[in-house]
Amino acid sequence: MNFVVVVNEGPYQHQASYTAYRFTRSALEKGHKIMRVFFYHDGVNNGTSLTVPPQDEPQIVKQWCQLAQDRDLDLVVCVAAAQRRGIMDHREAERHELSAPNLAPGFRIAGLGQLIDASIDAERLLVFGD
Amino acid sequence: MNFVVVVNEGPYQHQASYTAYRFTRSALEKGHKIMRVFFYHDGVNNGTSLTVPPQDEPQIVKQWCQLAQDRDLDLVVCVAAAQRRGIMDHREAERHELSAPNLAPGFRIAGLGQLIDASIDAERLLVFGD
Amino acid sequence: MLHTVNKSPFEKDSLNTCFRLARPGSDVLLIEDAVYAALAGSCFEPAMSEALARYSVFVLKADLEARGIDSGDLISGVRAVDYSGFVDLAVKNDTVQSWL
Amino acid sequence: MLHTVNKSPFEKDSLNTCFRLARPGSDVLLIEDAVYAALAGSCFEPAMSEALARYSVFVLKADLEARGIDSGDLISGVRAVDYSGFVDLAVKNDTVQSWL
Amino acid sequence: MGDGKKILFINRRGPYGTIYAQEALEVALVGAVFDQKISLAFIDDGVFLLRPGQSTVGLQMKQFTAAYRALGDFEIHRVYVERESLQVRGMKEENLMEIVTGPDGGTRNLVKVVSSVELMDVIHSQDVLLND
Amino acid sequence: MGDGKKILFINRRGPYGTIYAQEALEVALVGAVFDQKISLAFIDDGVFLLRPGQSTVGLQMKQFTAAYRALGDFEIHRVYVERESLQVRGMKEENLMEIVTGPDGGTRNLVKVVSSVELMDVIHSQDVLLND
Repeated sequence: MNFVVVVNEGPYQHQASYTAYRFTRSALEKGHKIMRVFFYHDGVNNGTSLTVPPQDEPQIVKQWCQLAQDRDLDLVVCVAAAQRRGIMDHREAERHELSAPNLAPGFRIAGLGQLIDASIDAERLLVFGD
Repeated sequence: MNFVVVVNEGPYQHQASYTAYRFTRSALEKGHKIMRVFFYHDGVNNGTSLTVPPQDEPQIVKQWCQLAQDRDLDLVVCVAAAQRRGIMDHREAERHELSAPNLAPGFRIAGLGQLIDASIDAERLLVFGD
Repeated sequence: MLHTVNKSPFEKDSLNTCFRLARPGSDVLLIEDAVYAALAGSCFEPAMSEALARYSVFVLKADLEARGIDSGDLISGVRAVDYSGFVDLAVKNDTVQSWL
Repeated sequence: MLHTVNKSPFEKDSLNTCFRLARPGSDVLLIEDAVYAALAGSCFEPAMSEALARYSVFVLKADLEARGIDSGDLISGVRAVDYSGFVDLAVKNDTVQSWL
Repeated sequence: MGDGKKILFINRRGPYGTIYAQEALEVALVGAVFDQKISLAFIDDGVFLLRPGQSTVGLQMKQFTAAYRALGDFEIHRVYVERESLQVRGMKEENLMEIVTGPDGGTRNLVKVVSSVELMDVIHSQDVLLND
Repeated sequence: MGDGKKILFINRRGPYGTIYAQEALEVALVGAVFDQKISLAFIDDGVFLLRPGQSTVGLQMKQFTAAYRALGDFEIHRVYVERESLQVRGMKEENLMEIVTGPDGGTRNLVKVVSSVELMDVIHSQDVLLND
């Protein structure tokens, strides 16, 4: 079966990103397809490359990156939500003449159409938030 | 009178940072002193230099920066909370060998002692959060 | 003592907890989504009326206006203040408790 | 249809709304802080018992264990599932509604 | 109206206290151009979004709820408001913001107040449910 | 115990669903070395923080609540738990995690279950209230 997963909260403050990650990993392990993970609202903060959490805590950003790499997952950070909150890829950082991008590897920035597209094409959509 | 203001949520997702900003500005206009604004939990995300919000929306990060400059405000971002969430100054970015810092001008990163210190010295402490 | 509450009483329990733990005679200031608690005619009005017998209840004006609540919609006895009035309440009271 | 809820019923109204709007026969999965709703002996037990007559109610096992709730603490009729069971519930039902 | 999927955007929080409703509206407006059967539902504090007379001059925030009216210009199927949520909050049905559609005369208000039971049927007849 | 300010850390949310309690504990532990009169209060879902038997192996998150016991090694004044919050949640007083202090024999449990009215007095006798 083909899922799309939506994550509405950032790392650490809420459990949403952890639960979404565990669901996603479990679905993949069971042979399902995750066509996209869409990060919206504060969820875009999961895409930062600058986290350095304590070693005895979940490395949730790295876990998403690793899963993206291992499973060719499509991790999409919403551009409008990201601009409000300060998540930038190279192209955006250049366009706004900002110092340096902070988008973690494995994530890409794209528009809301990617969420609608996925919700049309996928068989199931799940939202994780606060 | 001497206040310390604590902000526990990031920009945009919650009203907390706006309300804290309006309270702070109003207190200063009335001749009171704000000895420190302490950004904790997701509040550390107020210290990002990478926000590009739509022009018809509050520019809350810039507003804090401007107020810091105009009034010599001490804006402190908690280091432990910031490391979890990906807010870095030059020193931290170098130490962790990360690409580039994203701390906005006018903010500084420091430890939780700065919150305790302020709550001991200030006459009033107000918390703004979710 | 000043108690601030920022959550809608229809969504979260914060205001009920405030009313359980704030000493009679306290000032209670409703900000952000908590201003909905001051709306006349809601199922929360009885709790608010009871609270008004024990506390001075204030609401932040900018939050009321943004949410389309004018003075005629308020439970009587609730007083609107601006940000300057918020600061005055924080100065007047020795401590401030934020029920989030 | 699968309804997921992630909020404590003592803090937020999400689970009450779920029980008001989920059609009888639905699957309801409690995750994160919503697992507290399955705790026997709380003031929420009557509402949960009533819900159990209309819905199949599941709780996420990892969330229970983290919060110190073992199977003996659960209202009877509530079933624990792991993340794999969560995926199965999402597969089994045509749509998923997350009450946040 | 396309034969696409039935997508329901559920709003359960009021305006300004959080950004959820504002960003959810942005999704709905994007969704409206995808030729799907889009509806919105306002439940719980979400009914406050359609309260008229909002002025954010004092708050210095964007009065985004005016943009709900723009939904009338798109191929939106319906805007449902739960009656029980209104009643609990002392809100009158006749005082809700109108969202008018139909450019060539014969305008029609998209907003429809429904009971919990009716809304239950709406929710259970969708292909996709989006909420925040 | 210093003659410093009376600071009360109020916890009103359970563990793991959000990080607030974990980061609030970090503040309390830092505050404890500042020679002030520090107390903690557990109210509403905050009482779940002191529920024993928590195991986060399955959740793969840090079981931070074990660190509440460390409060016994610091000069913490009191840990208050509201009885009404326990009752509503079906939690028994005798089942709460203990926070023991007093290194040289004669240990004492810092945790004290109090009524709402008693807690009201505690709250209103503080110099600083910290909460999240």
